[in-house]
This record gives sequence, C-alpha cells and structure tokens, in this order.
Amino acid sequence: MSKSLETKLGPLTLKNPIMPASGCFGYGEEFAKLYDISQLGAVVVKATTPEPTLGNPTPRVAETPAGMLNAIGLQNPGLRRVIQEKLPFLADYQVPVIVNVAGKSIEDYVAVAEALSGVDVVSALELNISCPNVKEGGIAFGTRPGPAAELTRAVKAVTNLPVFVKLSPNVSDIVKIATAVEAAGADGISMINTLQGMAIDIYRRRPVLANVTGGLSGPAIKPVALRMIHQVYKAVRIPIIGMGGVSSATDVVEFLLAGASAVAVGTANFVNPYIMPEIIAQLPEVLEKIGAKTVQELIGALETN
Amino acid sequence: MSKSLETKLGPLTLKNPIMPASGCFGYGEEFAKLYDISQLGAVVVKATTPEPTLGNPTPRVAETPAGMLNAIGLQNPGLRRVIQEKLPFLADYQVPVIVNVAGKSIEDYVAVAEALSGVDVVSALELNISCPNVKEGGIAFGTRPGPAAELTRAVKAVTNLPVFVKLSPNVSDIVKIATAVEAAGADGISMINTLQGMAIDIYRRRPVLANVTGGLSGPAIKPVALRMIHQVYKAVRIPIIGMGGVSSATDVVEFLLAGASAVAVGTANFVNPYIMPEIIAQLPEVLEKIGAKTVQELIGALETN
Amino acid sequence: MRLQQTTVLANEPLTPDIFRLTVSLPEELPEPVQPGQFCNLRISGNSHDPLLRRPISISDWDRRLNNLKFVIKKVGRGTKALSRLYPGQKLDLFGPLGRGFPTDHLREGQHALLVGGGVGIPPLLLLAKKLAAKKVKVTAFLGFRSKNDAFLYEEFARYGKIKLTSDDGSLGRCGNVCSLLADCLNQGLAGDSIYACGPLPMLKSLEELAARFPWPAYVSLEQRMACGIGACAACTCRRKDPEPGEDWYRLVCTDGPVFRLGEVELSE
Amino acid sequence: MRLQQTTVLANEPLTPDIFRLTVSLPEELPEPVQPGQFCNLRISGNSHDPLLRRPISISDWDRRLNNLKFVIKKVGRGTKALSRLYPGQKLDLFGPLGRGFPTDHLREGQHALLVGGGVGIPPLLLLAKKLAAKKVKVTAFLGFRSKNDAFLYEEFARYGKIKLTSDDGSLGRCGNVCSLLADCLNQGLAGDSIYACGPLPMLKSLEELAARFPWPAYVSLEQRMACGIGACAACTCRRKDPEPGEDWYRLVCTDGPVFRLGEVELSE
Ligand SMILES: Cc1cc2nc3c(=O)[nH]c(=O)nc-3n(C[C@H](O)[C@H](O)[C@H](O)COP(=O)(O)OP(=O)(O)OC[C@H]3O[C@@H](n4cnc5c(N)ncnc54)[C@H](O)[C@@H]3O)c2cc1C
Ligand SMILES: Cc1cc2nc3c(=O)[nH]c(=O)nc-3n(C[C@H](O)[C@H](O)[C@H](O)COP(=O)(O)OP(=O)(O)OC[C@H]3O[C@@H](n4cnc5c(N)ncnc54)[C@H](O)[C@@H]3O)c2cc1C
Ligand SMILES: Cc1cc2nc3c(=O)[nH]c(=O)nc-3n(C[C@H](O)[C@H](O)[C@H](O)COP(=O)(O)O)c2cc1C
Ligand SMILES: Cc1cc2nc3c(=O)[nH]c(=O)nc-3n(C[C@H](O)[C@H](O)[C@H](O)COP(=O)(O)O)c2cc1C
Ligand code: FES
Ligand code: FES
Repeated sequence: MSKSLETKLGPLTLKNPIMPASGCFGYGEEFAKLYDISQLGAVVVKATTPEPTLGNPTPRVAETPAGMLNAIGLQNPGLRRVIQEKLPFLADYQVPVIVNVAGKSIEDYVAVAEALSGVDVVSALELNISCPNVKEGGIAFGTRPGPAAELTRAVKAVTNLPVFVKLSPNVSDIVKIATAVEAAGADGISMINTLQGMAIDIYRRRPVLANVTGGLSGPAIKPVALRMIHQVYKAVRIPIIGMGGVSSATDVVEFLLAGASAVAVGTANFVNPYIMPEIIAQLPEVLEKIGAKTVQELIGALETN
Repeated sequence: MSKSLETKLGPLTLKNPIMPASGCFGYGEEFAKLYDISQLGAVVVKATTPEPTLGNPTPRVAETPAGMLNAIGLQNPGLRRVIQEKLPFLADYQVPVIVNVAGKSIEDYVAVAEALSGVDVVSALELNISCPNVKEGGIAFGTRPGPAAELTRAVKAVTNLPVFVKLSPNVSDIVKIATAVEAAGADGISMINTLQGMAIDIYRRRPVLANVTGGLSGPAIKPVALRMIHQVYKAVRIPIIGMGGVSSATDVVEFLLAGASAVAVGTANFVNPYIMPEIIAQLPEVLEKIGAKTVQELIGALETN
Repeated sequence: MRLQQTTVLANEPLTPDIFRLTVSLPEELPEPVQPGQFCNLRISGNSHDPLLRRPISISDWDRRLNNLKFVIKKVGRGTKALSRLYPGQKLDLFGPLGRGFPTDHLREGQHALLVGGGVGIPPLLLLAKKLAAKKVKVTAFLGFRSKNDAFLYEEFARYGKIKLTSDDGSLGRCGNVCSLLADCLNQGLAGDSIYACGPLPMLKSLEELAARFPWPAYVSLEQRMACGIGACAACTCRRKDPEPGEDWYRLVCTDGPVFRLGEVELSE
Repeated sequence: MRLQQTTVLANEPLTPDIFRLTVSLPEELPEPVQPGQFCNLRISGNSHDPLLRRPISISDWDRRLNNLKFVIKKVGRGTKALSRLYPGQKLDLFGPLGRGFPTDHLREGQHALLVGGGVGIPPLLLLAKKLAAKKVKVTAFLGFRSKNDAFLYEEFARYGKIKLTSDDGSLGRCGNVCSLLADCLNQGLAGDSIYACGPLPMLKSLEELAARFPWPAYVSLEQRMACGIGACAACTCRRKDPEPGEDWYRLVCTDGPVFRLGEVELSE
C-alpha cells in the first residue's frame, strides 16, 4: 500500500490520519460489525474513569443547527472492566488504540494512566481535561494552564505511553493551555472537545437535556476548531490530533492544513456509520485534486501572509 | 395594539422584543426600502468609531455549516459622518435607536459615547467590547473583567443614555465579565457577539477570509448563545439583549426563556430580508401555542430543576 | 443492519398528522426483520441541517417484494420532511436496528394481547401479522385521540380481534386503552403474552396493571438517539434491579427498543 | 427588488458544467430589469445549511411572460443544488438587485463592444438584447475554455456580431478574449462603449487596454456577499481616487456590480 496517507503522532506512525473521536465509537465493537476497523489510522475509545460512572439522566442528546448537544456524562464501566472486558476485543485488530482518560482529581487520572500503561493493546493515552458535562473535575483542569500542566506532569510521571492532552474550546486563550501542557511534557494535543451549549423546549419551558447544558459537536463547530488548531499549531512543536465537525475528506484536508497531524471524526459517525472508511478511500483523490503527494506535506501548510 | 409583546430594557420600553443585531442592518436605510422599520422594537446600527474605519480586505465573509464568518472590521464612516449623514434618517421613525460603539482605547469609546449623548435620536448605547476582527482594542476589553468594568465606568461617567455592554463568547467565564460590567454601572448586557472561527480553501491552501479569522454567526452558534444567556441571567439583575442564530419566532421564545428581555436578529436578515417583521407577526401565535399571555412573563422563565 | 439507498414507492396520509411511507430496498436485508425493530432514516441529503438520523419503527415488511413500511407522525422538521417524500425519491436508510418483540415462546393457539397507543401502534402491526402467521390468536387494544386520528385498525382486524378506545369517545370506548384492558382483565380476559408500545403514561399504567397478569409482557421504549447502534450511550435507560457487578443501564437502541416489562425503569 | 416564490419552468444543461434555469415570477417586478443586475437565490428551503443566498446575474428577462433566466456554473454546493431543480419546483428569489450596465448614453446606430469570459457572459446576453432593441450595433467578444465549454454564443449572434476565442483553439481564435480585442482595436475597430464581465484576470487585461479606447467602459465585478442590499459591508471594493471626505469604498451589491472601468480597484 502507498505511504502517501501515512502520518506520525510523535512515536506513533499511523497508516492514515483518520481515527474516531472519543465517545463516538464506543470501544469499537459496534463499528467492527460494519467494517474492518483495522483500516483506521487509530481507534480512540471512550473516557475511562477509575470507578464505573453512571453518566447523566436522559435525554442526553439534542439536535441543533448543523450540530448536536450531548451530555452523556462520561458513562463507562470503570477502569477494571474496561481493561478486562472492553480492550481485549481490540487486540485482534492491527490498529493503535488510544484510550481517553477522565477523572475528578489528579489521583484519578494518575490511577487510570498507570493501570492502562500495563495493558499491551494500549498505544497512547488521551487526557480528557475538557468534558463540559460533569460537574466536578475534567473541565476544571481544562480552563487553567496551571492545573492542566500539573495534571500532565503527574500523568507523564507514571506512564511511558505517549500522552495527548485533550483541550477544551471554552476558554479565552487556548494557546496558553496548549503551551502549558507542552512544557509539562505532553506528547501531543487533541482538540477540540465540545463547546458548551444549551437547547430549550419551549412547550415545556425546560432545557431539552436533563443535564440542562451539553457539549456542542458536529459541523457547526468546525470553524472554531480550525481557528483554534491553527493558533495552537503556530505555538507548539508537538503534534495535534484535530477534531470538531469533520465529515468529509475535504474537511480532513482543512484540518491538516490548519496544523493537525491526524484527524478524529466524532458526530459524523452517527450520521453515516461508514464515514471513516469512506473518507480514507476518498483521501488519495482529494490529495491529487489539490496537487499534494502526501498527507504529511499538508500538515500546517496553510499560507496566511 | 395589544401590549402582550411589550418588553422593557431598563428605562426603555419596546413595543416588541425584536431588533436587528449591530452590523447586520446598516443604518436602517436599506431595510426601510423593504418594510416599515418602525414596526421593530428597536433599531441597532453598526459600530461607530471616532474616526472613519476602512475595515478589512475582502473576502470578508465565508459560509460555514449553518453559519457564516465575517471579518468586516468595523468599517464605518466615523463619528462625525454617522451623526451628520446616517442617524438623521432614523429620526423619521417612531423607534428607539441603539448605537453600537467601538474603539481601540477607553478614550475612543468615551469620545463616541459623549458625542452621541447629544444626539436626540439616540436612545441607548451598546459598547462593543467583543469584536474579534480588529487587532487592537475591542476584544481586549471583552475578555477580562477588569478592563471591561473600567471601560463601562468611564463611559457611564460621560453619558446619561442607557449603556448596554456587548459581550464576547470567546471567554472561559462570561459570567465574570457580566457581573463586572454590571457592578460598573452597565444598564444592560448584549450577548453574544460572534465566536472566533476560520474557514480554509483547500485548493489555494489559504484561509477563505483575507483577515484569516472571522466571527462565526448564525444558527450554528445558537446553543452557545442560549447557554451563556442562561448563565448570565442567573447572575445579574440588569436586562439582557439576547442574540446569536435567531431566525424564527420559536427561537425568540427560547431566548426569552433563557433570560433575554429582548432579542436581536443578525445573520438571518441576510437569508430572509423580511425575517424581523415576519417574526413580530408570528410571535402572538407562538405565545398562544405555549400558553403564554405576554412576552414579559417568559423572560428567564426556564425551569431547570 | 445495512445502509441502503432505498426508493420511495408510496407515501399516503392516514390521518391529518400521520402518514405511511413505503420504501423499496435495493438489497436484501441480512436477517429477517423482527417486529419492533426500527430503522434510522436520514432526512438531510447532503445538508448538515437537520443533522441526525430519525429512528422509526418498521410497521410492515414484505420479504418477497423486499420493501418496508413506516407509519410516521409529523411532529418536527424531520418527520415533516419525510411526509413530503414522493414516489421515486431516494431515502437513505440504516437498519434494521435493535431487538424486536420476542415471539418464540408462543405456540399455535396461544393468545397474545397487543396494547398500542397513538404512534406506538405501527410496530404492533408487523407483530400481529407475524403472530397470526404462527396461528397465535391476537387481540389488539388500540387507543387513539379521536376517530379522526385513528389509523391502521382495519389492518389489525385482519389478524385478530380489535378493541378500540378514543379520548373523546368518537371511536370505540371513551377513555384510555389501559383502562379498557384492565376492565377486560377483570372480566376474565386471559392471554399468554402482552406486547405494548405507546406513550410513557400508557406504559406506566400497564406496569401498574402488571400484578394482574402473570404472563410475560414486553414494552417498546423510545429515547433520543444519536448513533442507533450502541456506540454513543445517548439512549440509556436504567435497569430496575441490576445484580452487583452487572451493568446498571440498558441501551434502547441495541438492548431494546423492546424490553421485558419490569426490566428497566419507565422514565423519560 | 422583491422577494418572490418563483416556479421553475425549465432547467437545461448548456455544457457539462453550465446550465440555464428559467423561473416564472408570480408577481411583476417593481421596475424593469437592467442588464447586469442580479438576484439572490435561496437554495436551502427551510434548512440552515447551506445558509446564505447565492447571487446570480439575470441573463434574460421576458417582461411579457414575466420570467427570468439564469445561466449558472456548477462550482459548489449551492450551484449544484440549483442545477438539480426541476420544472414545477419553487425557488425563493430576491431581486433584482444592484445597478446594471448603463445604456442611456448610447443612441441608435452607435456601436457597443461586449467582452465576456466564461460564466461572466450570461448578463451580457440581456444587455445585447436591450442594445439591439435600441438599434445599437453590438459586437460580442466571447471567451471560453474550449468548444465543449462554450455556450450562449449562438444567441448573441441574434443581436450582433460575435468574435470567439478559446483557450485551446477548439472554437474561434486560440487565446484569450482581451488579446483578440486588442488586435481588433489595433486594426482600427472602434466603438462607443465597452461592457465587460468575466474573471478578474480578464478585467485586468481590459484595464491595461484602457488607454487605447477613450469610450466609456463598464465592468461587472463579483464579491462574496451576505445581504446583497448594502447593509452588511461584506462586498466592498476600493475606490481608486476618492476625494477627501468622500467614501473610499464602494459596495459591489448596491453601487455595483457594474462599475465604470477605473472607478474601483480590480482586486479580489
Ligand atoms: C426506537 C424508536 C422508534 C420510533 N418509531 C416511530 C414510529 O414508528 N413512528 C413515529 O412517528 N415515530 C417514531 N419514533 C419517534 C420518532 O423518532 C420522532 O418522532 C422523530 O425522531 C422526531 O423527529 P422530528 O425531526 O420530526 O422532530 P424534532 O423534534 O424536530 O426532532 C429533534 C430531535 O429530537 C429527536 N426526537 C424527537 N422526538 C423523539 C422521540 N419521540 N424519540 C426519539 N427521538 C426523538 C429527533 O430524532 C431529533 O434528533 C420512534 C422513536 C424511537 C426511538
Ligand atoms: C453579482 C454576482 C453575479 C453573479 N452571477 C453569476 C452568474 O450569472 N452565473 C454564475 O454561474 N455565477 C455567478 N456568480 C457567482 C456565483 O454567485 C457563485 O458561483 C456561487 O455563489 C457559488 O455558490 P456555491 O454554493 O456553488 O459555491 P461555494 O463555493 O460552496 O459557495 C460558498 C460561499 O461562497 C460564495 N461564493 C463562492 N463563489 C463566489 C463568487 N464567485 N462570487 C460571490 N460569492 C461566491 C457563495 O455565495 C457562498 O456563500 C455571481 C456572483 C456575483 C457576486
Ligand atoms: C456523544 C459524544 C460523546 C463524547 N464523549 C467524549 C469522551 O468520552 N471523551 C472525550 O474526550 N470527548 C468526548 N466527546 C467529544 C468528541 O470526542 C469530540 O471532541 C467532539 O465531539 C468534536 O468532534 P465532532 O464534532 O466530530 O463530534 C464526545 C462527543 C460526543 C458527541
Ligand atoms: C456582517 C456582520 C457584521 C457585524 N458587525 C457588528 C458590529 O459592528 N458590532 C457588533 O457589536 N456586532 C457586530 N456583529 C455581530 C452581531 O451583531 C451579532 O452579535 C452576531 O452576529 C450574532 O448574531 P446572529 O447569529 O443573529 O448573526 C456583526 C455580525 C455580522 C454577521
Ligand atoms: S443511540 Fe447511541 S447508544 Fe443508543
Ligand atoms: S452584500 Fe451586504 S453590503 Fe453588499
């Protein structure tokens, strides 16, 4: 196979830049019924917390113009069961596995990171410091450079796995957070998580989501994601996994140009469950149309002068 | 005429809650050719700066999923010509006029506010501390509570007009800015201005906008606007002019429920130039459908327990 | 499940709000449709607004003609867009999804009670058809708002007895369908299984009646969905009595939409 | 200008990329259409994506039949959506907008040179028709990529002379339309007015030629737009030599799209 789609995320080499966004692909089992998931550049699984997390009451999702709100609330069966029951399934596929890590305290993140470091199938960690849907934790780290850096440092101290820190877009200056986690040793950055939003049911005079607010994802947020990736790309040297509204091969190229080394697809999986293999199949043609030979030459190649 | 649509913005009473968002209605002349603009609850005109402002190079707009980016760059003929050539036109209409004020320094805002205070047709000022499209000024005040408050105080000192402060959504905590400007004497809050975003032309490997980034408006941002209005409503006592993606009478009711006392329509004017009179005509029916007698009873009436 | 570009064969109004859409599948479905399963219909073409697919129960499946029918109520943008499809147009369909009503435990001559309210009725029609084909006796309790809002009941009559109610008394008995069922149970009506689909209050009334029927009962639930295949955790419902160490939730899209009555909480 | 729900009468391909859309207006237009004016077409129905209207020049207007024609190139989502409209469908139209080509200064027997490139050609057709009706002589210089991409030129022939070029020489002279015009000017071609519409490089070449023709010349510009009526300042272009105190910009949507050559900067 041609190497034109190959990309690098620090120590990881991916056969193509396409992976699912955390929380939009479960642990891979469902999509594995639809297509061979080893086609993907990587697999990113749901947030894992030390203990099982029940998540938020329903309704948990609401549609918005060209987007959706979710307030899943990090529902997951907890570290132990993720390792015992969920991750082994992915060992059968030739695909790097990135596990999204969440928690309420530094200790939580450290515990999960440490335990996952001993699991063979895991290729990298993604620290979710940006979930807008849980009251404590997560987002508290994501909006301030100090705590974000401290968390990154603590996790790096207990793991040899590459650590990607997933940033929140709900901040005044995302570059500050990015440079802080880079300085603290992050191997890369994932961005963006969802924008905090709300939808209202006028008949019941209530929010549509039981959680009141939720995270906005989908095509609606693409311009914000591109802007932030471009800003952070100019300020850091570590690779970026870009995401936020990607739903086509041309979107992927936009994210590469803005500075992403790989691109995650979230919400679009719900609209078209075959979207990721379709994008991978279409990428060579799009590269050709714009006169590019490789994915890597496009990374950050946006001209702005 | 029935008073069911009436609403109050501090000292101002509006016959209905609908007004244009600044920058999306020029100085009213164009839309006055289409319909009687005295039907509107108020008219909000473009940003006015002390000196003429040339604005940004073109392209200045780009379409995005359910939204658009603009980087107009506050183009306007400057304070003197606005007063002499633009505002007199509005004196012929029975409608409160709100002038959007912008600048690079406190002195700029103060100069514009002071001069406009002597102009009869002006009913209120809206301080734009949130334009993401000009390099200096504006947004510098919009992202920090201290400078926002200082600016508000300085303007209040030179004018008897009600002062609305227009907030940027590109911040970690909009409530802090809102409470700061309230404490500094603001008579109300306008929110939200645009989210900073970017669009990329993959063929030219360049941003679509000459300005690189622009402000995202339109239905895409509605969930973010509603969330922020709801948060600010709970924290302040001054009225809110809500905006961000409004394009129907049901949208208006969502904004009222979230806490807006009046609602501005921006981008939707470009899609349907008759949208504001249409919304005003439809509002009574929507109120009836949801069992409401008046606009005022809906303000902030969202139940979240 | 399979993603297919189907072709609309027919689209007919059944009431002012409710229409029936018939689509023809270009490819065979991988497995037989179970009554109670649903499809995820894409209404947006290549627009991003509206974005998400709409889950709609299969109300009929003709294996020979390879087509599916849906009976849909116009409630919002998506269902209104579906109501405007005309014959020949394409419809992107993903399905069948979820688990349907279990019927393997019923034998010829046994008796199934079907309880449907409003737009919960459509999936019961395919169930009635399947049960009738197995020679299981069917009694369908169908509740409508009014005679004008009633639909499909003649078709149920083909497969068994029908008992109708309407909120305003304009069709069948005045009142709700569970109180009619309760009365019939009081009068000695017996069955071997109960199947229900309808609004939450109806399902809750049924649950209150549960003490009066020892037979297995199955209910079909709705929940806001995103993926429809178990990957996003949007559509959870709570299990009533999970064993320690067991999952405390179920997914409506893959564990349901049909659950055994009592397995999960009936709440929004 | 007026907002109308028009009905599509015809939609015919002219080349693989270019099609002609004919719509019928339910109401009369408030004023006569000036050649060079455009309409803002809404392609989204009640979806929010795509959001904005698309500006498209009027290429023909039949006052008696009360219909408009547009000749459109498929370049993106919006124009592709327009290409799929079929007769009987509705199209939301806002127009006519902007200022067209001035023709009042031309008298019977005078001579107008029209210069069009690619998809800049359509508005010139209505201009040619109007000029011909005034008995002004018309010579149309029309440039295409190739013979396969050529369109409308037979219709121009009805109203005057045509001079064709193509980039690959498959139709008319090989090369660009301005070099043919330059040659003709060198050979003594004279006129009383020049009208041009086409890609920016073509307009710039024309501007370079300007010293060779003392007659008034008018060019139609494009710019990304939002409102189309002068309210948003999206579509500015710079004036070349504003007097002190005068505006330094013009709006393509209301001051244009047609400007006198030399009035504004020709840039993106
Ligand atoms: C398993 C299942 C089977 C269903 N079968 C049928 C059927 O056979 N016939 C029928 O008429 N309806 C059925 N529904 C309900 C149907 O999915 C909704 O009425 C429809 O999604 C509303 O879409 P809309 O765009 O018209 O409304 P909107 O209110 O505009 O929809 C906005 C969003 O909310 C979601 N939503 C709104 N109402 C519901 C609901 N009740 N359940 C789930 N999501 C909802 C939509 O999918 C969409 O994402 C079923 C729902 C589920 C979950
Ligand atoms: C006054 C005027 C008259 C025009 N007349 C014609 C005509 O008669 N025939 C024709 O084929 N085209 C004409 N165009 C160009 C036409 O408007 C664009 O090709 C069209 O808007 C592209 O839309 P899209 O969705 O297919 O492309 P996309 O690239 O998907 O459009 C994205 C956005 O960019 C805008 N955009 C893209 N290209 C242009 C452009 N060249 N000018 C302005 N906005 C653009 C779109 O309106 C939309 O908002 C005219 C443009 C203007 C300004
Ligand atoms: C249903 C849902 C669940 C999500 N769960 C997680 C999660 O567990 N951890 C995380 O870091 N991000 C989570 N996200 C955010 C996505 O990974 C992604 O950052 C975001 O949705 C933007 O990408 P998109 O627009 O392609 O969906 C979730 C998003 C959705 C829609
Ligand atoms: C073309 C354009 C120009 C704008 N100019 C201004 C401005 O001069 N001053 C200001 O405060 N906001 C300006 N805005 C922001 C709007 O007033 C409004 O806050 C924003 O667009 C969100 O509303 P909408 O989604 O309804 O457009 C502008 C927005 C657009 C689209
Ligand atoms: S809808 Fe995604 S898990 Fe059920
Ligand atoms: S498009 Fe708005 S001013 Fe021209």
